[in-house]
Amino acid sequence: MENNRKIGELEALLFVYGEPLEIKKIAKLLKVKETEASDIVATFESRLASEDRGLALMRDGERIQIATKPEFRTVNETLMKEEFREELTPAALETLSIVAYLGPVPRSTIDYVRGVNSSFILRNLLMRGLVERETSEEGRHAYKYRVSLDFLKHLGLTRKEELPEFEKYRNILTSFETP
Amino acid sequence: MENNRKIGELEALLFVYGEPLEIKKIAKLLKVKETEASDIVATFESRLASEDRGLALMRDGERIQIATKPEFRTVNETLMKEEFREELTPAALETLSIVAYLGPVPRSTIDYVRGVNSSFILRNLLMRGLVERETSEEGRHAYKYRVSLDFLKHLGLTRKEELPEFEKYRNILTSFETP
Amino acid sequence: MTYELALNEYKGPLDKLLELVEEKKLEITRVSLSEVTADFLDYLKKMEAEKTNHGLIADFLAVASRLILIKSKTLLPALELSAEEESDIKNLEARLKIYAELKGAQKNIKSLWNEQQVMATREFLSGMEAVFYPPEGISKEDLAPALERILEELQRFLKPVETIKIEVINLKAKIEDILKKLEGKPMGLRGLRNENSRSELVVLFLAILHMIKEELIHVEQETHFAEIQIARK
Repeated sequence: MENNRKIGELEALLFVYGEPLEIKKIAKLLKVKETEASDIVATFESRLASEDRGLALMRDGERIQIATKPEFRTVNETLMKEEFREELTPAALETLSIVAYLGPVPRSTIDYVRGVNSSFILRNLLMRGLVERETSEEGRHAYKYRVSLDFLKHLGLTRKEELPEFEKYRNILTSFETP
Repeated sequence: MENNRKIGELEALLFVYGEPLEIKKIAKLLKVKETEASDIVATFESRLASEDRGLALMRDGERIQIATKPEFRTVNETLMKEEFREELTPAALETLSIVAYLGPVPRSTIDYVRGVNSSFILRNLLMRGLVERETSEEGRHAYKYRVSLDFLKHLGLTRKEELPEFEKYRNILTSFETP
Repeated sequence: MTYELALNEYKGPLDKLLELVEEKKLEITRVSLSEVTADFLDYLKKMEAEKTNHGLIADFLAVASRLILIKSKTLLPALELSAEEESDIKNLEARLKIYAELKGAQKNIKSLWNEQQVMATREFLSGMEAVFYPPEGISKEDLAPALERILEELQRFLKPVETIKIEVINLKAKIEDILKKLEGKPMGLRGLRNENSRSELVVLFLAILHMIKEELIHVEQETHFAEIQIARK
């Protein structure tokens, strides 16, 4: 099957690229249409689910990346010993929770829910690579914040929708009267 | 089959390790006997032969490593060309400028001045030959970044001190340097 | 970056407020908020005494001013609140409820974070050699403008701290200002305001509250709808 070869090509591509890669870019590199690329990605993802595979596909909207499956603790422990995991401070935990469940979200909403100006803690999380920002349609300085795939990697999740009780908290703002 | 799980674990291990790994060490990490480890490696290798796999096992005596299959070299070459053919993004240009005027400079300072994590951009500039890194005295993971001589030459300069208003910007940036 | 460090270690104002309400085993209502106002102000005072950073104190002040509004309304039911003040109070209740709900989300994140189930990825072009690919059309003049952009943003980011500092220092200045204005003659609350900014109102409320506690001033309201008169003792 021609598709099989494309799946191999996709694997090679993600392996070398390492970082999150857009499906649009993948389509271009594999010389296929975007819809086809999405299909190839989906098949690749389902094959990774097999027990003899050590890798998982991570997704953030239209960007994908491969990473080791979280269940291989021995592997991770052996290799990640050097990694120093800081405790999350109350401010970091508050902000990350809001950004993770409600993101992409503007700073005004984060400030509103936390009751504090969040510019410093957001900058701190951006610097640590746990949070990313995207320019929203409203203009260059109206950023929206979302958690990074790196942050999800720390939690052992392949996408933010896997967060516990995602739906429940995602709709929390709409269930209250907010401006 | 228990072995399937070990194959997955092996894949994850080789994926993150990057460098050649001895079978003896693999046996230890997977908590199996050496003969068993050899069997697992052999099964893994035969599965990689499938058309939908993009990776191949490379052997050097008792040491093994995974890499992309030779037939997918072109897609990776296209990837690099595509990636580097594009103009520098504003974020990349900013990072390059800080490195040029303030280098040799650790990543932490670049992150602080920019207010966002710069590791991917620095890696990109590094692979593109615009930036080089040196190990600082503080240890292996404390790299310092400076622009490459090739890049300075490309700008028509022989030394970084010849950059426009070098002293002025260097002084401003130095005042932001974190301890 | 002491500001950042301080910000990281302290609880935010809503977190503190929620803690106070829950300590008394109360629901989040206007009445319960009124009941914990004194405790909240005590905590704020403690923060000031400990010289907690100005930014965080300003955030606490903003919540404190709303609590004071609620408290005043409970004590003086005839007190007319403006539409803006009324919505501020509703807002605080709603925010605290949302905050309380999101505590569960925080718990989820915290436990996953502490589980240390890390997934590992590879570096961009790992194991490959760097190749010199200079961007076309870049010149030495392009670098400084890029730096200017960053420096501008950095300056803009650092500026609010200065503004907040000034606002907080204002509290002490405001007390002196009010005492001076009250020299000899009592005044209405409105007469004490110089500008119409929201931050000034917050500071004014707190200054008056502080002075009542220190027994420096005397507050009176002749009829229900009359303006509150403030005089020096």
